[in-house]
Amino acid sequence: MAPDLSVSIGSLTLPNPLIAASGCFGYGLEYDQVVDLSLLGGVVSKGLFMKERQGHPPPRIVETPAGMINAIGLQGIGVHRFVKEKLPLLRERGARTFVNVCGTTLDEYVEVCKVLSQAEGVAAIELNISCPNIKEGGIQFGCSLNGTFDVVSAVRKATTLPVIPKLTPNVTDVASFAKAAEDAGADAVSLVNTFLAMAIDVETRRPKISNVLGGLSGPAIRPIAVRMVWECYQLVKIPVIGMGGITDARDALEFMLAGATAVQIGTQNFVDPFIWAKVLDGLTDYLTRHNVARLRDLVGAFDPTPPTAAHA
Amino acid sequence: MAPDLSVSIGSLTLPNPLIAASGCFGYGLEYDQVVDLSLLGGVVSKGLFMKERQGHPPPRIVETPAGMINAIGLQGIGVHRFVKEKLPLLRERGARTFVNVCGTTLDEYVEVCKVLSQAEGVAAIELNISCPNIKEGGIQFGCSLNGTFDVVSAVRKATTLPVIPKLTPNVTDVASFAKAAEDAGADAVSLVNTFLAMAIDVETRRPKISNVLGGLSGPAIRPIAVRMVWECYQLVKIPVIGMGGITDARDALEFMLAGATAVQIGTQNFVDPFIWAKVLDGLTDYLTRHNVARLRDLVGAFDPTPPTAAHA
Amino acid sequence: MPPIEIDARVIANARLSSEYSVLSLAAPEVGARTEPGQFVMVKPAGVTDPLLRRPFSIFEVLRDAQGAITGVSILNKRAGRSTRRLYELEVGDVVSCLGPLGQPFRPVSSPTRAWLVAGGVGLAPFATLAEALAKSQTDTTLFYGARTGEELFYLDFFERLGATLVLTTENGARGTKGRVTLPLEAALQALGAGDTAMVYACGPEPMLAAVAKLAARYQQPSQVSVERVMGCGLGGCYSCVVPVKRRDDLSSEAPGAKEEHANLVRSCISGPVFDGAELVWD
Amino acid sequence: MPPIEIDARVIANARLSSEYSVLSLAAPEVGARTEPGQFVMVKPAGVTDPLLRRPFSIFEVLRDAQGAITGVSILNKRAGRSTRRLYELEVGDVVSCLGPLGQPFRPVSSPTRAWLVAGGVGLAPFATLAEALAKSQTDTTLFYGARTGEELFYLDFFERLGATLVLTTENGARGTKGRVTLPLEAALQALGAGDTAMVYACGPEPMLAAVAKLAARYQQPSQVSVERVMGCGLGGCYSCVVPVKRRDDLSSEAPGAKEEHANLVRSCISGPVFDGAELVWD
Ligand SMILES: Cc1cc2nc3c(=O)[nH]c(=O)nc-3n(C[C@H](O)[C@H](O)[C@H](O)COP(=O)(O)OP(=O)(O)OC[C@H]3O[C@@H](n4cnc5c(N)ncnc54)[C@H](O)[C@@H]3O)c2cc1C
Ligand SMILES: Cc1cc2nc3c(=O)[nH]c(=O)nc-3n(C[C@H](O)[C@H](O)[C@H](O)COP(=O)(O)OP(=O)(O)OC[C@H]3O[C@@H](n4cnc5c(N)ncnc54)[C@H](O)[C@@H]3O)c2cc1C
Ligand SMILES: Cc1cc2nc3c(=O)[nH]c(=O)nc-3n(C[C@H](O)[C@H](O)[C@H](O)COP(=O)(O)O)c2cc1C
Ligand SMILES: Cc1cc2nc3c(=O)[nH]c(=O)nc-3n(C[C@H](O)[C@H](O)[C@H](O)COP(=O)(O)O)c2cc1C
Ligand code: FES
Ligand code: FES
Repeated sequence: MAPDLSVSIGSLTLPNPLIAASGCFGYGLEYDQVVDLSLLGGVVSKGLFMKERQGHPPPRIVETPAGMINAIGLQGIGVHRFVKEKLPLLRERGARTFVNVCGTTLDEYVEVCKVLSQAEGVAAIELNISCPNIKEGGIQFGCSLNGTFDVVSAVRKATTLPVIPKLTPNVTDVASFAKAAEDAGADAVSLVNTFLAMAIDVETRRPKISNVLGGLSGPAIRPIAVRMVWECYQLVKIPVIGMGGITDARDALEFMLAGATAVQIGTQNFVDPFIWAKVLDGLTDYLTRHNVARLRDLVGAFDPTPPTAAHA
Repeated sequence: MAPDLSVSIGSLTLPNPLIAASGCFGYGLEYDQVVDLSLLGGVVSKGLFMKERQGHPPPRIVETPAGMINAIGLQGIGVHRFVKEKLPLLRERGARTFVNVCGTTLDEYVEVCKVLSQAEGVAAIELNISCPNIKEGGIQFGCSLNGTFDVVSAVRKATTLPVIPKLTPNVTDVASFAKAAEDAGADAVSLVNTFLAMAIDVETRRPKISNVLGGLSGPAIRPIAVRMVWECYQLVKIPVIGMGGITDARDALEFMLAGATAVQIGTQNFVDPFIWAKVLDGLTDYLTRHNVARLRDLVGAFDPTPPTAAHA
Repeated sequence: MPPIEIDARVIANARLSSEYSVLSLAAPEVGARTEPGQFVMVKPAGVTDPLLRRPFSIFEVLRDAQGAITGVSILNKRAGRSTRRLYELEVGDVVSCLGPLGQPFRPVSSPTRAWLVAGGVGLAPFATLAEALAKSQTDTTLFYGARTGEELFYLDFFERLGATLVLTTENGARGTKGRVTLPLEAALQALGAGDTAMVYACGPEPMLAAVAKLAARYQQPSQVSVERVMGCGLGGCYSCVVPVKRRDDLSSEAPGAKEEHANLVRSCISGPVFDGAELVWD
Repeated sequence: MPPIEIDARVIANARLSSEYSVLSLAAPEVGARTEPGQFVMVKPAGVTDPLLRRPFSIFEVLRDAQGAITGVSILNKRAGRSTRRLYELEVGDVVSCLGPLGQPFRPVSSPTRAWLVAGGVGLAPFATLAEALAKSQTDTTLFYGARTGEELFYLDFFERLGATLVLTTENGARGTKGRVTLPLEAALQALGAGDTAMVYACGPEPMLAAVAKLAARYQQPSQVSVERVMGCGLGGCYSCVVPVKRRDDLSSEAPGAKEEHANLVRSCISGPVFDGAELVWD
């Protein structure tokens, strides 16, 4: 019998734990031609404010060792156009749509969530309180325990949709933020968003991207992200959605063993848009080899017993 | 005329800004056969406590994308044996020796520094308040502004040697720690130490290193480290020593443009122990091409004007 | 048609100079779908550094002696790490190739003339376009500028297709000395009343801006192929945006948008070919 | 003598099986300095992933027809990413090679016999050792265990040197069925009173532990070559430590050290070859 890949996040059941990360999959429809969206566990939209946004001027990305820095600046079509133009098509394709919600003020977060609550076809809200690329709002909430608590509480009251705050890794103790989110009524947390980073062109002495600062993603950050997921998993009871540099089934499993109920794939989707089927196959293969019937049984199954010193 | 590579850190003048990072160069003497130690700007010793330490059981390192995680656990010979057995030999070889000082208590930091103050041939003290690999002391100071202020103040009173606290990147706002160090009388700050990280062997579900958690270093972290150096440079007046993933002259210059007066090379020394001459050549070549007479004039010379969008 | 992803073997890597090579890839499925002006996202297979693919115009659609499509080539110019690696590839190495991608050139036909303006490696998308134009027997001129005479490549190829060649070099070693916009402006001036030339351009952005403005000044249409840093090539990352006047990505009623800079659209899916009059040049 | 760092061309990469290959490197300077049991730190040149070098015993010192040293080879077994890459290298590829490193075996001479105990890829350091022993006409036996008969390599080589071969396989396809420690114990039992055999061992750590304990039980000396994860190979990183009884790295008067586990010394510079009686086996 094929192993069961399904996972549950609160009331939500996903056929598998693989979710396309926000900002790395457009609005999902861009990938219509290369992936069957219904086969993914879920799709997270680009970050959305109430209004449209132009984002930062290009260049917006630069490659770094085993990673990339981006400062897109949340260019987006705003929640109203999203609901009107994108959501119906996503629903048609059977996508489980997570909407990444941004705000410059607490009220804006609440307003965007209210609009989404009235729409049809939203699986969950991912609260982006962690984007390093905008000055106002966002990460201000994500870097303060009170801010996190307040915005999650406010949104919690405004919607019955599952609320999943997305945490920033740019803090001393990420687990305390997961706890604040849990205390405020979050259904799950997702992490990590990108690490604040920069790169300088030494020939011109200028920044490599226009915004100077941007967010680091990709395999480079994976070991830090795995550690953070494990810290959160140990402290909170709500599900943790893990991400940061996942490139294959082994990486996805590493996050799940560390405590992630589901995982998101961002940067690797740029490298290989056909990654989804490969990772799904890899998960099934692993479960079969290890004789595990249900993937969810591996969540947090990390065994901290030290390995033997000898590698042979 | 050959460009001038010398830099000054407080009262200390180094012939060039390249310093071997703590824990990545043994006690320096291990590299005697492959590098002329007097040609380096400086050499930082392994972290030293009062007493000898065994460190963590192996395996102690694991490679990750463009980086490595280590949890050596500060195995070391203790300050007394260092002063007796290593320092005289380092002096003989003309090395400018920075001693990386650890402590499990504030008193231990002070005691170790007192021992070093009486010794001959110590160029400066690098206060390790940032090692992620030990439970007691260390990072407890480095993750609290008061802790940082207190330990630096205490050491400041105990020695006339230059005191250089080494900051951890595992905090929300690293620049505030540089400021606390400056306020407490530090002569410079160095950063970054490693990022707390972990890796799981999905086949065994066990950690890849015995200590479970370790510190991530190498090119993977460079974009974050550069950002942190720039943040500190903007906030404090004392010199900043930058490190994190430097592999060549271009990387070293990136840190210097971001505000580093000197730079340390750690992980890359494992990859290529002959790196030092190559980076020195690269610096000279750059200065010649750019017609810059003194390397120190480039410190902080980063120009944040956005680049043009078109890359052609 | 959806793009194909294929691990393509290197059939040949002809070094034209110390900077340029023509890298031929065994990717018949990609070749079969290619329209002039489209691009591929490539990286050496199995390599994690560089991490991201890089965009390259499809230079030639390769065929065997029987005319069956065997693959595509790219005209690769060393600019940084990826392009250096591609330059160094040997026959038998494998390249991961995703494509064809993007909006192609819209070919014109007689009586409209086709003027292809290429700056340096900007020659790349014009080989397939010139072939298409030759097929429809459209009067075609290639204005081609390079730094030196040695960097003018594939002249025979375009001559065989019947294109008129107008060459410029910065050092004057071959053709007119100076920029390619010089002979272009002369030709625009000389264009008979009622005659139309579609000005196609690919090259450095300042050149594209100059060409688009010239075409506009002389009331001729233009299509330019822009080059932005691309993360994905599929519309997923929003890294490749260019400012356009028309709002085809954001609705024009968008509140507040007017105060902001021009409308930024993704050049990987709305381009890389744009109407020259549509782009905002700063 | 200080180690050499050299970008060495691949002269040959002979695949012995789907897991094992002998990778021959043009590194005469390294070969010239090699003593049996030393190792090199290698990685494919110009590659940043994998980042760190990996340690390999020097298998053969290569010579041309005139006997001049041309390089070294390593016996590479696929274990993970680096070893897979090394397995896939082709002639002409370049490998960055640092060495020779570490403490070599101390060869014995008659009347002491040399017993070489190899488990799997643990054969690697014994080719050069057997050559040295043959030169001094020391009575040499190779106890060599592998999983299957097909994984017993280079038997001719050792036979030509005059070594006696005692083979074991786990599946019994060739030689004795079972572990290599079985015939070793038999030989130790049969050893005449007053006769001495130096037991050299290289292989998986449980095998090393068993061999060292057996040698000790029969009052014979042993030298074992251990394999720890190594970051630098030069004593810089302290990743490669092994527990030893003797305190050659920490002074024995160290306060407090006694309460801790055994003394951890760096196997890259104090080893990889250790006196079997000196190591702490848990
Ligand atoms: C649609 C399109 C078609 C192109 N066609 C060709 C072609 O036919 N032949 C050719 O030689 N080049 C072409 N380019 C440019 C080519 O993509 C870049 O030269 C290449 O990406 C540089 O990669 P690198 O790693 O060598 O350089 P890097 O070291 O990454 O950077 C060197 C320069 O290249 C630019 N660059 C880096 N990454 C990208 C990227 N992902 N996309 C675009 N530019 C980038 C940088 O801004 C920088 O100025 C095209 C670009 C686009 C967008
Ligand atoms: C002194 C010494 C001599 C050796 N001689 C040989 C030899 O002749 N032939 C041979 O095939 N192998 C030899 N090895 C083992 C070889 O170094 C490892 O198989 C190799 O490092 C694995 O690298 P990888 O990237 O393929 O595997 P990884 O994917 O990195 O890991 C696979 C396994 O290899 C181990 N390993 C990883 N990195 C190292 C490292 N730096 N040092 C040691 N082990 C590591 C890991 O613990 C793991 O169990 C030797 C090791 C040492 C210490
Ligand atoms: C180009 C780009 C754009 C992103 N945009 C968003 C966004 O709009 N909202 C958000 O929450 N995260 C955004 N992220 C962060 C990713 O969703 C993800 O958290 C991060 O990239 C780590 O995962 P990865 O290493 O798999 O990419 C973006 C990342 C990238 C690379
Ligand atoms: C194996 C290893 C051991 C280290 N030991 C110490 C130490 O004892 N004290 C310390 O302050 N930093 C230690 N570090 C951190 C480095 O000095 C340096 O801050 C870090 O590795 C980032 O630089 P890099 O990327 O160039 O390696 C160690 C790093 C490594 C990789
Ligand atoms: S390259 Fe990613 S959106 Fe255009
Ligand atoms: S491998 Fe670095 S100390 Fe031994």
